[in-house]
Amino acid sequence: MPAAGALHGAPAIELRGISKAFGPVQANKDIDLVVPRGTIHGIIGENGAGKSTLMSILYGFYRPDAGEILIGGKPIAIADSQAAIRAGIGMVFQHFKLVQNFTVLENVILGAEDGGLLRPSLSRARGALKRLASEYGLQVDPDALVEELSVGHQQRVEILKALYRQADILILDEPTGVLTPAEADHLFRILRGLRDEGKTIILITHKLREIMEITDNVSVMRRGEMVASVKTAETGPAQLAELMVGRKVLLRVEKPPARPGAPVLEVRGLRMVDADGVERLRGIDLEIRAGEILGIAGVAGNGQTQLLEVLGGFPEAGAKLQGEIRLNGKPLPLGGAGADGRARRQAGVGHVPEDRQAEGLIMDFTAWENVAFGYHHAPEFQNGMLMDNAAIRADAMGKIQHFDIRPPNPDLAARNFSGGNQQKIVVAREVERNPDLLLIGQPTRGVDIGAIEFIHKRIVALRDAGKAVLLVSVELDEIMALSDRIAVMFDGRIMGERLADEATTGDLGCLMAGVDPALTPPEAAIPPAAAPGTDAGGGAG
Amino acid sequence: MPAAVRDEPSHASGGSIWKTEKTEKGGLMERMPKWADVILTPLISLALAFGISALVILAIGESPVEALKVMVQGALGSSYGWGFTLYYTTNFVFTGLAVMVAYHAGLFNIGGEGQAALGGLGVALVVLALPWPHWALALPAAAMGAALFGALWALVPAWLQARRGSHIVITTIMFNFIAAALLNYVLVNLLRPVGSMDPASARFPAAVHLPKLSDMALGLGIEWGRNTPANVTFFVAVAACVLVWLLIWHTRLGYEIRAFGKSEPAALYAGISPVRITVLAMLISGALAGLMAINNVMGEAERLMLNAVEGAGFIGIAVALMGRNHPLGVLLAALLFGFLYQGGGELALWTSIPRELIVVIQALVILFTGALDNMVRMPLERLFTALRRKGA
Amino acid sequence: MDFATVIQILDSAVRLMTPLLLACLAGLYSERAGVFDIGLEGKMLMAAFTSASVAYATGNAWLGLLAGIGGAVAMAGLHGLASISFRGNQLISGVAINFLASGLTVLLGQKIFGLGGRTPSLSGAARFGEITLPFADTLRPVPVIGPIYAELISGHTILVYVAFAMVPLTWWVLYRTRFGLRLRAVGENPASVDTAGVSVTRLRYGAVMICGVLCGIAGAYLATGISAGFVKEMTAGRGFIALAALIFAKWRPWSALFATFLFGLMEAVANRFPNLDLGIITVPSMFMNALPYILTVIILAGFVGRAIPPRAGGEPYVKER
Amino acid sequence: DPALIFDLGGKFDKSFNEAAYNGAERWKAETGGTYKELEMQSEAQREQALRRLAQSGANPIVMTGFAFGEVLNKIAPDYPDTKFVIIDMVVEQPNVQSVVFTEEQGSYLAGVAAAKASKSGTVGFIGGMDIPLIHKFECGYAQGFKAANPDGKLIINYTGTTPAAWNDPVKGGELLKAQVSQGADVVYAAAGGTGIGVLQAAADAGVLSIGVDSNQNHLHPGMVLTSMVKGVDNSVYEAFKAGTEVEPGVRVMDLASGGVSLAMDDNNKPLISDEIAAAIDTAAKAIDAGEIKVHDYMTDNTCPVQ
Ligand SMILES: Nc1ncnc2c1ncn2[C@@H]1O[C@H](COP(=O)(O)OP(=O)(O)OP(=O)(O)O)[C@@H](O)[C@H]1O
Ligand SMILES: Nc1ncnc2c1ncn2[C@@H]1O[C@H](COP(=O)(O)OP(=O)(O)OP(=O)(O)O)[C@@H](O)[C@H]1O
Ligand SMILES: [Mg+2]
Ligand SMILES: [Mg+2]
Repeated sequence: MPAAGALHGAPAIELRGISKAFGPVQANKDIDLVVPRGTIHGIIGENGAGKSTLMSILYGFYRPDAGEILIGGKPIAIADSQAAIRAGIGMVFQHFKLVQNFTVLENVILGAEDGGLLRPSLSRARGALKRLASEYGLQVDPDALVEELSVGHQQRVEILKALYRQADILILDEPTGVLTPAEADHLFRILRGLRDEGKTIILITHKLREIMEITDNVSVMRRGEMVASVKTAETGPAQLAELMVGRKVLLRVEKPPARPGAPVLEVRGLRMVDADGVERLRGIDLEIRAGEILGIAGVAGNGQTQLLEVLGGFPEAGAKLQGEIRLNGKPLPLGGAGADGRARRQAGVGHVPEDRQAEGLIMDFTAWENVAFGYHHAPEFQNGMLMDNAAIRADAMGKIQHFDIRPPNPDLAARNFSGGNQQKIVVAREVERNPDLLLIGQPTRGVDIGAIEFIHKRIVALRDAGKAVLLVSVELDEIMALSDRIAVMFDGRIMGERLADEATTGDLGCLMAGVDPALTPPEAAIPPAAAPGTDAGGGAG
Repeated sequence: MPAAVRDEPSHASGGSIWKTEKTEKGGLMERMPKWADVILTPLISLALAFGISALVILAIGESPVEALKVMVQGALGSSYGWGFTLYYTTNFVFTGLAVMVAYHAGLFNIGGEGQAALGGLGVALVVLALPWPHWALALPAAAMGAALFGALWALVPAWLQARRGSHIVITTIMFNFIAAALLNYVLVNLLRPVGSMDPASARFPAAVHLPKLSDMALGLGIEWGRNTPANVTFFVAVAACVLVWLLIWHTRLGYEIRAFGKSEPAALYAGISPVRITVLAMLISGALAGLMAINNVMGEAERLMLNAVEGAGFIGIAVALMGRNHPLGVLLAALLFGFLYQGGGELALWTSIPRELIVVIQALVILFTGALDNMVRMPLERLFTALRRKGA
Repeated sequence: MDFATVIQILDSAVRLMTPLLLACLAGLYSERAGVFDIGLEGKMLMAAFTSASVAYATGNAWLGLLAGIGGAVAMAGLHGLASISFRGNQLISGVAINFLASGLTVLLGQKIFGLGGRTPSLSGAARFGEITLPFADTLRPVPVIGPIYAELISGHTILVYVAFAMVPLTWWVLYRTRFGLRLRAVGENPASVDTAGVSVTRLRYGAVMICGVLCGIAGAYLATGISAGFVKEMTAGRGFIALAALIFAKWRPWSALFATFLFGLMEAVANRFPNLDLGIITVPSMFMNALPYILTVIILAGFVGRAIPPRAGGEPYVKER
Repeated sequence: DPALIFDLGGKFDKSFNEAAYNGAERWKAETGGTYKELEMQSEAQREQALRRLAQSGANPIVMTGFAFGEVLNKIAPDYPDTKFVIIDMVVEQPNVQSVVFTEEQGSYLAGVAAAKASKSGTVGFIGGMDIPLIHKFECGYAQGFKAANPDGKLIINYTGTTPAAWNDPVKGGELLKAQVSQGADVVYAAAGGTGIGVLQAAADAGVLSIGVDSNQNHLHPGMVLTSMVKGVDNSVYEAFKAGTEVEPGVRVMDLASGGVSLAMDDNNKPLISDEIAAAIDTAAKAIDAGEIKVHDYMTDNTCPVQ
């Protein structure tokens, strides 16, 4: 409902003294927040600071224990999400609330149907989506199944859901965590457009660059409290980081120049056809030397996941593989016995998977049990026929201290750690074993800057200890900051390689779009329009 | 898969329908003390179940006090009662452990009934095939036979699930029926002594009769539970609890079973083979169910009869779930069901209360302690949080 | 096997599949909404008892049906209370309901009728009679179509037609109505429904109640349609077979029709050919009795792929822990 | 006081447990005495129940069902002063009376009646759980039927292999319909609670049925041809009446002694034509006189006909 009846000049949102406890955990403490109409308001804070909780309260998902919410200057009771929707609030959750096996259209109308029958709702929504698509550049195929969409597109669906409900206030919880830079840029263009239309937007993010780039005001949360609210123009990344974490944070990765040694990983002509017959890897050639970080950039879904999985020893069931992988000069089997995760670990491959919750951790296991996950056959964890749980616990305690995992309680289930700390558990497990080769995917997705700083340091330290690192990330910033060499993947191929100090964003961006100005393979399907072909520098390998 | 709030978009769902991993409690700080959760909640739930049972007894015109007295007296009030209670407990421990092991692997084994029946066949074949000189030799052999047959009966569903994706719940249900048919055929046509009316095998030779707990007590000079069926298998059951506990929480296989049961994608990442775990977990599960046969077939009936399992396979489901899939819990839940079974039997035997009342009481106990536990827990949590607030 | 035999076997299959189909669709609603239900058996049993009792007392099958629905819905309410309101373990709750129905029916039956849990036999209007469809007798002599219409299609109790009508109806509700959309959504991702401002609890209760109603019809069919009165444990495992069919059908209505038909057909065939003579050996009746189950396993292994359940199934919806 | 123990089926099984109960009730009504009764819950309780009753001084103790055989054999010597009566099983102990029935003879007569009453020449048999005891019924029935109609066709079904087979009227009804569709017009049901469904479906389908164990003619007057009655009630009644004077040894309750018989009453009078009655009578006399030897399936697990 547009803010027709709103008092003129009153802030779009005003929160007064919001408190919320989950059992003994005080997630929000006496929080005040004012968001003027037609602005983009950023909220930052460490993992677990209470940002999502606060927004969920505003959206009626949780009920506050105390406090008052004013929309357009008028106090309203938001008992459930229906009330919030009626008050013109829309929210895109950090973890999307989509029905995976529904079509886009079905997801959009869910809860906002016109009547008992679906047909009229569907056709109205189809029209509305067309209109929204052209207005904001939010194109999605309305008949596609959500599970078949990329995360970026799934997010568009979430935004479309809010807009379809005519949200006047849009809350986005870590929207860019899963987006590529291009997708993020696109999102920001949309957000600016919405703001210019007079809509109010709240944006939660861990990325200070985004805060600086797009927000008008920014609020900082720490441990459930609102510690500051400032105009973005009057602050800077360093100050925000300090407000957030309570100490000074290094925002740049300090790394000495690389001193590459002998090749650790050599990949030749690696091909993979998945169970559906789709060729995911189309002949990958790679080499990583000791003491070197190779970054793989690329838009999500171009084979990076499959590359990591094949190297890590667990390609999807039914996949067909071809090619050659050598580790320290010795060939690794591609399939069959000896090609599973366990054998890879024994051969000296560490692996931080892209999806820590689904793959890297058993969420219901305790932290100490997770510290042995994948290494539960390691000799030092055995005690005769049995597992030496005491040894595993001791090992876990060491890692918890070393990595400053919080809370430092090894008996807590993994699911009760914040995302950043979950990630630290995985990184600690894989890095502390000093693998010859570390595969690491999306190391800092959704992780707060304090933890990012730490994880980056560990990766660089491993490199400096003479190990090889294969880094896959959709964060171009991260790739550029950490890598010694950068390879760009597109459509199952390595489009090109650059030395990190010579690479530019524009150059990499071209490669990510499937265009290599230097060597254009004749068989590569290149959209002609997307071939500007400017930069020709860099050592292509 | 976690409910609601914490589902990452890419989090693949576990795969099988009964993969209902229990979400562990235990946030950063507990909402209430552990003792309240583990002891107080079940006790209150139990009290509620018995309260409602009392109402049912009143409704059919009998005296609940009298009924309770008969049950407690008959099941726990004498060594005699205990001799029966422990016998039933032993059965339920095995089937409960069987369900539990599979459950940890994310597999819902409803086939305990059939596996235990086949275990009986294994026992009978082993015992009748050779002239065993002494029970101490026959017991391990029969146990192996029981475990082997039970395991084999679980192998087919396991293999079909692992390789063909056939749902374990359907296949184990089907295998219960098939086991009944097979056993019927074998007993009637192959193992039944000619001229015997009873579709049952020949009586086992006296040499393989397992010592009853009462005999063992007598050996120690104690008069305990004369003529009760509880036998040496009870100790095997307790040992099985310990072994299963070691298996699940202290071996690599157990670790892998639990990991696989919680998350298949993660198991793959760690190099744990789904096929291997599915098959192994079901083999162990079937073997445990099969082992029940040394209690009821070798220890009690001393011959193989039709329907010797008498529903213990299904009670095992309740026992495992109520025992929170922990061997100690299974043991306690089995004891509770042993008590209900024996106490209820006494009730039916010596009062005019129909035996179906016991089924109702069992149902209420399962319902209140197993499914409606939060009805008790939620207010308790609120109480403790309030108390803590006040204290703080 | 001649044509008439085929018709007779199919006719028997139709009668045998009806309770399975109703129970299967009942489970479909519940499980599609994310509430697993292994208590179909108990609900059917309770319904069979209450319907037979009331039909006997009133002499009216329709009142019996109503009572059957009431009995099953009461059990469903219990399941809802445990698994929705109190976020209990859905499997345990289902097991408990099976036990409860098994005990209560006999206890009450004994108390009321004193026949050891049986109800007196029903007759006349206390049972659902067979309905002869229009022109059945006129068409009977027509070759092929005649027997199919007059014997296979016509001549069942009303509840059989209700069961078959439930299939397209369920499909339509599930895929063409707002309620169906929300129902499917709540079984896949309840948070999506919750954040859309729709009550997860209400939806799930709705589904569980529909499940109760359908189980009620199934139970009433057993006691007042296909037979004439209640006998203890008369469901004889049909709830579990229905559950198997539901998984077999991958939680889809038309497939449920097919799956339950297959079960009905296999039972009908086994009934008709109790000792299959294969020339060299005669398959003993015990194995013919087990044939439906053996064939199920084979079909499942050979032709049906992995069944993926509703994603949120079995898990209570918890917002705050 | 005397005591009566029912088998797992329970005292209201519409079959022989119920017959035993009726016998005990008749004794109670006539003598005004009291008796103890027990229903089994599980296999393991048999011994418990017997011992407890014996210790409590009950005498005689009557139990129904072959399943008690093993246990009784074991415990009878422990209570030499107590008399035991077991029905449907032979236990050779000095203080045990074993009552067995020649079900094959009664079933033979049922087969004769069926053959005579059948117009189609096809009759059916529906058994409960597929166990030898029921084959004994089946075999006697088959012999009688074949004797009366050598070219006739007999269709045999068993309900199942689990205890559920005794309580599945739906399946019973379906089996009946399957048999009717194959031409059967008289069907003999030896299937406990399942039989209720058979008799019902037969009445619905307009064919004749034959009840078992107790007189079931009244269930569907005019539609139940007859019932093969086992005099379990009489045995219990007599044992109770004899009290501690129960004669040990084997009592064979056969046709001659009235232990098994076909029920004739007003309900089935219109169905039993003179011809049928005569045929039954002749057969019964021939059996009594030993001219016809009805083979007992249990002796060698085979049946001479079919
Ligand atoms: N559903 C829940 N149940 C119980 N406690 C919760 C729940 N969600 C959050 N919490 C608690 O509330 C606190 C704040 O969590 P919240 O999700 O709001 O953090 P956040 O600032 O969004 O973190 P992140 O940056 O990782 O997304 C957490 O530390 C946690 O203890
Ligand atoms: N059920 C829960 N019980 C206790 N704490 C919880 C629960 N759910 C979430 N939390 C807490 O909430 C905090 C943040 O959770 P949130 O759901 O926002 O995810 P996150 O893992 O931090 O995500 P991301 O890394 O993507 O930002 C964590 O500190 C965690 O401890
Ligand atoms: Mg958050
Ligand atoms: Mg988070």
